[in-house]
Order: sequence, then structure tokens, then C-alpha cells
Amino acid sequence: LYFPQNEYIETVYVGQPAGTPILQVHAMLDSDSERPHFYLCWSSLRRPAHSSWFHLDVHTGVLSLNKTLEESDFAFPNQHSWSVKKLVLHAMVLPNFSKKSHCVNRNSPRITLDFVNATLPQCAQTDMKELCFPHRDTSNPHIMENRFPGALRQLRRLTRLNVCPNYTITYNVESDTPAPFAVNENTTELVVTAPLDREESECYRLLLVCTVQTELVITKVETSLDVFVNDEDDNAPYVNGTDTADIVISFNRTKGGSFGTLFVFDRDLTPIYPIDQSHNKYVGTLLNSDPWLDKTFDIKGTFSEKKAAHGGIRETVHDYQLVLKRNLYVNENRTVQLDYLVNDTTYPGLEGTVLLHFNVTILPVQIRFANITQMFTLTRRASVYAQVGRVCVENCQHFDGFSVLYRLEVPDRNVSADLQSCYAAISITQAPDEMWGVLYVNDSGALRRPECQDLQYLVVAQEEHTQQEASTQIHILLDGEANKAGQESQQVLSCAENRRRGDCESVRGLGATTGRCQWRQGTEKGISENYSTCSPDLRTCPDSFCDAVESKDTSICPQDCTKETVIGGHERGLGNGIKAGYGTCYCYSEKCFCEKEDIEEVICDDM
Amino acid sequence: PPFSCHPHLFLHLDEAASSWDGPSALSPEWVDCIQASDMCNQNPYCSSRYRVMRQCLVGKEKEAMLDNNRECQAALEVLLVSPLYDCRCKRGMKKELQCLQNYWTIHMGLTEGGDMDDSSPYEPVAPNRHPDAFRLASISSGNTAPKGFHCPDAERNCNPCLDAAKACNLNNSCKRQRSSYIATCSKEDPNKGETCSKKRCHKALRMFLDRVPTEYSHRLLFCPCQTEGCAERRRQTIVPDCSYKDKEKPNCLELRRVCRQDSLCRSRLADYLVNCWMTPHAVSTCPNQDNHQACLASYARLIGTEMTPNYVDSSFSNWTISPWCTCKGSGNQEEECMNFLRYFTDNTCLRNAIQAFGYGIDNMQNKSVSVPGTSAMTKTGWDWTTGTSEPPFVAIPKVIGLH
Amino acid sequence: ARRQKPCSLRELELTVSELGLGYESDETVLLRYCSGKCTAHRHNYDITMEHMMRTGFKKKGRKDKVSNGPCCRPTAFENDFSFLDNKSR
Amino acid sequence: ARRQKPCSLRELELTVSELGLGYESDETVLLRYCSGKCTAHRHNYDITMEHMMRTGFKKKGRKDKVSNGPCCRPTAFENDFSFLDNKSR
Repeated sequence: LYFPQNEYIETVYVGQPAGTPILQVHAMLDSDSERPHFYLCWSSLRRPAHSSWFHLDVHTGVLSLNKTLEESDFAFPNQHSWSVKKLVLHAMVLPNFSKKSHCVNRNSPRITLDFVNATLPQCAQTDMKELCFPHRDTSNPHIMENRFPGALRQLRRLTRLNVCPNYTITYNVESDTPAPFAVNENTTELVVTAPLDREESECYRLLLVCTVQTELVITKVETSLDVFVNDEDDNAPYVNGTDTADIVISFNRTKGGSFGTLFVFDRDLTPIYPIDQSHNKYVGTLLNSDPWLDKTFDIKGTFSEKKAAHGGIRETVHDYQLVLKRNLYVNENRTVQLDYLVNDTTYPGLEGTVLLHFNVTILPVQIRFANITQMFTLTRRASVYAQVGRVCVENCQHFDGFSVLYRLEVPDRNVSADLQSCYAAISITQAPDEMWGVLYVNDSGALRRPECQDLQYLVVAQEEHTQQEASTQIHILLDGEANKAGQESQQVLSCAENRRRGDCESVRGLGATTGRCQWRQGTEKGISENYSTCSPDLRTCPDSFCDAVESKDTSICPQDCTKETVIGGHERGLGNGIKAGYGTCYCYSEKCFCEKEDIEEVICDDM
Repeated sequence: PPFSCHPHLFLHLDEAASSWDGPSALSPEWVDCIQASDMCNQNPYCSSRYRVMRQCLVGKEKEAMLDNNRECQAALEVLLVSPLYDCRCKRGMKKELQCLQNYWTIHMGLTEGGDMDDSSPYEPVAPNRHPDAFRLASISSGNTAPKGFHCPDAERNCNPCLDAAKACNLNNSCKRQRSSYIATCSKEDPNKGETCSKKRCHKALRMFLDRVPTEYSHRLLFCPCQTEGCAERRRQTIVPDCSYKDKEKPNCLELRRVCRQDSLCRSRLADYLVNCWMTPHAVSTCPNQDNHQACLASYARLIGTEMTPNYVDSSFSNWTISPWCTCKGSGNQEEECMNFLRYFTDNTCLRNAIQAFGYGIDNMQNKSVSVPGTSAMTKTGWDWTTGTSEPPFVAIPKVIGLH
Repeated sequence: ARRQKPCSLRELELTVSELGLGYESDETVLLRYCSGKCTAHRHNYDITMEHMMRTGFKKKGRKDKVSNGPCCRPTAFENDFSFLDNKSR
Repeated sequence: ARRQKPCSLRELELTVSELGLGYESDETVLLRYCSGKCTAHRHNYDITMEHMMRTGFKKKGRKDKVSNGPCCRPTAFENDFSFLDNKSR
């Protein structure tokens, strides 16, 4: 038994006599054998004083007056509203007789009666709409699908039954689309004549027509009524297309990685509110007992509501993905099949389950270099931290879930001490989450020594867990004149300190690949990512990314790495650095500035 | 005129002006719920029931406790005749949250049905003093956008929202409070990896709306627009990327449930519905004889709670206001969800109140009232700290410091 | 010549764009700045510096440029100022 | 041009007469003074002042002359210094 409507509204007036019918509540059957017994009830409140003024017929659900409403009934304790008294009652329905007066559950409709301190308007003052339909009946009925026919609403306005005794009032119901609804002429109740199917129609828009016949005139008054169809789990899940996903796991084998997607459809609804009681509950179970699989894989299911192509009826799509519960080692090499049973636990029928299959092939990852000797040219004038180039094992940019560490080795161990010191010229580094190594100048002095000719290194890449190694030869060609007079005298500062092209291109700077800083001239007017600035290497700085070499010393490329205050118009990069700046951006150790290029500096005293 | 603008000779920098100029003192009929609770605690008969009642409402099974536990019902019946039953809270009062918590201790047990709408814990609003003026302003109803506020011909690119920002920036307190919430709402929350801390942003927004007089805050929130740029500025007022949006949209009934679990949010939602929602067939478009001011004030006080509403896009003629939620996934309660959403998206009272506010500005504009200057003197220069990062096409607010 | 205006706090209404920082916004701000002369607050040091700048440093082969009087500067700055830039109109 | 020298404390030996205060004495003193650039310590305020000095103030009909950067100034002065002037030979 359930109430199709959770709110009833009507107006009552002073002087209406005992026995006057006010409205009728209705309950729909869940099973054929049920017989509704209606009672007024109170939630946790004490029985309100006004409750004794009303009587609810246990069988018909008609609410009527138990006493004549007097003006004195307006003097209420604890009521602060001014013009109209709101009398609130609650009704409940039980399958059998009961003495209880406590509202059984939360689904007890609220009856709100506006008690007006005036007498019932006479026939002449009552317009047709007032006569035909309740004043503000806002609540639309909700009927559960697959249930029994029955009356769901009293169309007649009971409080106006005898206001115009010589009028004949009849009702009928119309609808654009075929709708199983009719009016019971004797009881003027709206009746649903057949079980409904939400998956066919979620809402019926009915037109209620009230015909008022007087001796001379027939008047028709219409109002619309939406009847909603509530869903229940009466559809089994089904697969539209494939129930098998073939998955290959190779380079990307990181914990949390998701692979392959399989869809399961359900014509029923899966509400996301209230969160805990999600009707149409789907439970999934991995059927494999292999502990390795259990430790390694999981299936992640999510669902979303979508509208069916025809009719726009809401339905649910569940999607399932294979998820890695841990990183896979590079040498993992196996093929497995996972069977995942999806069970629509609230579906009463037998076929409430669907079996999904994930065929998974895990390939090992080879740590190897392409068999070519990588050549890098480098000017002897390069400064310390100048970036020479990158080294990377094959497919390294696709790797995820394991790490490869790079180191440099001198190929020929028994070289002379002098030559040994030449090899200090170049070093290799790597950012924590990057899969490639960056070669950079570690000792610029060694670059300039005549005895340090072309340098050959062995780059060794080692996979962290399995210790699998690979190596390759690299060749660094030094061009430019060796500096016989030893170190160049000029001090190496941060390129970023220079504010003008002339200063910039005339100085040596940390990380300068050509030995000299490089000027980038911005062209745009306002704050732009292409701001003017002085950089050690325009290929890598500024590029809004504080890379492995740049993060060794913020003065290499403060434009990408600074965390300090930036004065002037700018936009910060994510976390640090200057993503965009106004005019020229330059940085001292304490602060960076972005400003339009000034003509000449004024000292305050010269004013 | 429905909206008045009076020059400020002195701006006391830390004036905690009430954010709504309703009746100043608590009108005689109402006892506030802090006093009521003290009165109850002084009476052993009442205070013992009050303690029991608080126990009944703790924890998950409070619905069952209220329905079936004899002791809870007995306690409630005693409290029904105590001052606590009839107490209310004053908007913007000191210890407002505690007052609201005391209110809900009783009224949580009284709501007659889980999802029915609450009555407002705040003292009722006095009916509007000039109903005709409002009625003139709100002559149009329904959702066809009436001829909105019109820019004075003299001003080529008039932007009332920009003027509102100017008025705020030229007022020390408003400028400082506005900068504070924008800075809080634009700051990355490093430890959570999110763009900002929504909780801190909400608190800063509430402080702004509590402390800054409505003549500044309402002007920023309800400035009438005739261009998309202006409407986008109006939408950005509450820094929606932090205070409003989220990765996903919850179901609106779920958002309402979460709101009702928080005394402040529940109270301000109830107040909004009481002051801004009229049942469709009512004669006037706003409760309390078209009291637009009360509606706008209760709408503004929802900002900074779970139920923070905002303009959904930058359309100026046919704008829509909504909380950040969807009715997708409502199952059988889609109608109830849509009805709840209509309190915001299809609210004639709110629409008229905002438009009436626009006319108010129009009247003020025509009388060319100069923006109130301040006489507060500060020995220092003024400062901004340099800006923040933001997405390419729509820039979120900038925070600048000249120090 | 009349005595120049002493160092004091002054105010000027202008838009954010007019501040010359590169930000584009029509929002109006109240710029407070310090302007005026501090001659009444000079010390012996300043008189010496003026002399050294004129002749003293040259005689000693120095090219220093020094300040020969206190500067009219803010003593402190107000906290942050936020605004919406022109992309948000 | 190299990065100008930052603001710092400098020293110079000279006689009291050479201080330019009008005192005549051959006694030698160690003059300490501040010299150098403060560009690295400027704020947004200074950048705005620089812009206002260049164009901003003119557009607003103002003739203010303002400092567009922190000044290189002593933070404190040593206490008095005594000497015997030339009359006491």
C-alpha cells in the first residue's frame, strides 16, 4: 500500500458544519489482497489540538469535519501567523485495523488546511475554477509501475459539493497520447485502468475537463495534471555489443592505470540519491581464484543516467574497466583471463546477471638503446650547467609504473689522470618522474683544456627493480678553440639578471650553451607568455617547466623555477616560475621584475 | 525609490554593519534562542528535558529516536511550552550560529516529514513599507525578461558591475574585505592539489557579506547588465571556480540533505525560501508584501554555504540562477528534485527583486549621486601582491600588491 | 621661490590599466602615493653628501652617486588588492 | 653594462675641512656613507610611480615628482664626533 500523493491542500471556513467532506486521500495497492485502512496520525508531535475537529473515514479516506468550525477556534496558542491559520494533519494507511495514532513511517502525506476566518463563499461568489478543482493542488501523483488499477485522486472539490445545488458537475480526462486513465462517473475519482510501465512512459500529461451544467449554460473548465510513473527494478541488465575486452599491457603498467571498457545497460533507473540506498544495486565479483590476479587487478565500475534514443526514457549505463592494483615489474610476461560477474541484486528475476571477460596480455619491457652512437656537439665556451642533450632508452616516453636510472661511465678505464679529469666535463641528471637522462656541463674548465679532445662516454640505463641494464656509446664533439691561457676571467652570473639585449648577449651566464646568454625579444603589448628576457638557452628556458638541470640552481633559469615574489604585471606558472610577464622580465636572487623597458633611471635626489 | 544611496561621511573601517537593514533591534515578540536556552537552563524541569533532547538528536538514528523513543517525545512535549519553542535568531547577530543550533535542537524534532520545507529560524521580516513602489518596479512577472535596466545614453560602455567594483574599491573597508575573499578564493591549496580551499573561500565570502554594507555587496551581486562582459563580471563576483563549481555536480536532493545537516546552511536555506518563494498562484510576487530587499538579503546570505547559488552563465538578458547540482540520477524523485531546483531557476520573486534592484540603480544613476568618498586617512601607500595563474580564456580574479 | 610642498600622502583615482603594470582592467582604484620634499629633515650627513657630490668625490677619485636627503617614501603598504581583469569585463 | 653595484656602506678618509660643513681642521676622519643601486628591492608601487612619472601624472594633470625606488640611505647615524680646529694649531 502506498500513497500516490504526498501533499493535499484545501481551504476551510468558519461556519462549515460537522460532517462537511473536505478532501479524499487515496492509496494504491501493492498486492491484490490488500485493503487500505486510513487513519490520521501524528509524527513526534503531541496530538495537535485541532486534530479532534476532523475525521478520516477508515475505508474511503474521506476527510470530513467532526465539528462545526467556530470563530473561537481561531484563538490558538503558539501560532504567530496573522491572516490565515495553517492546520496541518498527517494521514497513514495500514492493511488492517489499528488503534495506533503514531505515524508509522516517513511516507505519511501532509494535509494542509488553510482555515480562513470568514464564511464559505456562496454560489454567486464562487467562480467555475474554484467550484471544479481544489485551489492550489500542486502535488502531482506518482504511481508505481506494474501495479494494479485503482482510484488515485478525487477530482470533485468536496468542500463545494452543496454550494451550487442546481449545477450538474461532471469530469472526464483527455490526453494527447493514449493513456490508461478514466473517470469513475459515480465517485468522480480519477482511475488508472491498467498497470503502467515506466520503461514505456515516465509521465502522463492529462487534461482534466470539468463540465458545469446549469439550466441555461454549459461551461467547461480545464486543468492539466501530470501523473508520474515510479520505477522499480523490473529489467535485467544486458550487454549491447561485446562482453569481452582484449587488453595488452606493455609500457604503461603503473598502479591505478585503467584499461579497456565494457558497457552493461539497464532500462531501469539507478538513482544517486539518497547515496546509501541506491535502488538497482549492482554488485560485481571477480570469479578467478588465482591470488596473483587478486593482488594485481581490480575492476572499477561506474554508472550514469542517460536518455534512451526513442522516447527519451531515462535508463542506466554501467561501465567497467580493468585497473592495476600495483605497478607491474618490467619482466612480467603472462596472459590471463578475468571473468567478472555483474549482478543486479534488486532484480527479482533469474537472469539478473551478466558475465564480462577481460583477456589480458602482459608483455615484458625491453630496456635497450637504439644501436646507434649518439653524437652531441658542444662549444668549448659552454658554461657550467649548459644542457648538452637527452638520452633515452627505446619507448621511454611511453613508460609508466617503473623507473630507469641513467649514469655515465668512462669507456676506457686505464686513461691517464689528465685525461680522466677531462671526463668530469659532462654529467647526467634526471627528474624524479622523467624517463630520460639530461646531459649537462659539469666542469666548464675541463671543456677548455686543449688536452680534452672529443669525449666518449658510455651511458648505462638500469631498471630500478629488476636491475636490467642497457648501455650505449655517446660521442661529445667539442668545437671552438681550447683556451690555452686557462680559465676565462669573466665571472659567470645568472643570465636572467640582464634587462637589455646588449648586456645580455655580452655576458657569460650559468647554463649558457653557447657560452653567452641569449636574448628573447617580446613583441606583444600586454602581459604575454612571450615576454622579453635573457636566457642561457632559449630552447629550454623559459618554457614554464623547471627541468632537472634548471632545478639544480635557481639562477640558471629563475624564469621557470623562481618561488620568489615577482614585481610588476605577470602570471605565475603552476607552482613556480613566470608563465607570462609584462615587457621585460629579469630576476635578482631576491626578486624578479616584469616591467616595460625604462629609458633611464632616476635617482630620487636628482629630482 | 525602492533603493536608496546615502553618502557616507565617515567610514569606520571595522564597522560590522548589519548586512540587512531590517528592524534593528529584535522586535518585542521574539526572544532569541540564546536567551531562551539560558532561561530554560535556569529551570531544572526544562534544562533536564533540554539535555535529553540534545541526546536524542545526536547520531544517525535521530529519526527513529524522535518517532519511537518515549523519553525523547516526553522531552519534546515539555520543550514545546518553553521559550525555546518560539525563539528566533536575528540575522547577523553575535553568536548567530549558536542561536541557530539552539533553534534546531527543538525544531529538528518538529519537522513533520523528512523532506518538507523548514520554517525559518530567523525572525520574520516586517512587511514591506512601500508596496506600491515595488509593485511599480515589479509590474512584469513571469519569465519574459522585462525591459531591464537601461544605460544612460551618455555613457558609451556603461557597466553597472564595473561601477559597483569602483564604489567598493573606493571604500576602504569594502576594498579590503573584497580583496581578502578574492585572495582566499584564488589561492591554490597545495596540500590537496586543488585549485583552492572551498571551505576557507566560503568563510571569507560570508565574512565579506556580513561586514560590508548591502549597498556595496548587493550592488556587486545584483548589478543589472546589458552586455555579456558585464554579466560575466557579475558571475565572477563570488569567484565561482572555487566557491561554486566542483569536479562533479551532486544531485540537488543530496545537496539539500547535506545542507540540512549544517545548522547555518539549513537556516539560511529556510530563510531564503520563506523570503523569496511564493506559491505560483499568489497575488504579489514576493512574500511580506513584495519585500524585495528581504529576498535579496536572504539570497546573498546563502552565498558561502553548501547551497551557494550563482548565475549559471554570462547571458545578460535571460539569466538563470542555480546552486551547483543536477537532477540527473534522482530516480523516482525527479519531480521533487525539479521542484527544489525551481526555487532558484524559476523564481519570479527573486527575478523581480533583482530587476527591481537594477531599477534602483537606474534611479540612483539618473540623480548622478557621487559615489561616497571616504575620509579615512592612511599613512601608507596602497598595495597589491602580484597575481595568480588562471585558465586562458576567462581570467579569474587577479590579486595584486604594490608593496 | 615658494617653499616646495612637504612630503605627504596623496590620492588619485585611476583604472588598474592606468597603473602601468600591464594588467588590463577598467576597475577603478584609489592610488595613494607619497610626494613632496623632505628638505626640513636633512642631517649634517646630507649636507656633506651634497658637497661630496659637487666636488669632494671627484677630488678623491670617486664616482659615487649618493642620496643627499631623506626620500619621500611610504612607511608601509596596505595589504593586497584584488580586481577582475577585462577578460571578465 | 655590468649590474650596477648594490647599495652598500662605503668609507673614505678625509680631513674635517673637506667635509664641506665649514669647519676648518686638518684632523682626519673616516667618512662612512651609503652608495649604490636599490633596484632589486623595488615594489609594484615603484613600477607604478615610474610609469606615473613618465606619463600617468601628466594625463591626470598632476605635476608630482615622486621617488620610483627605495633610496640608498643610512639606517642610523653615529653619535657626535669631536676634533680640535685649526685655531688651536
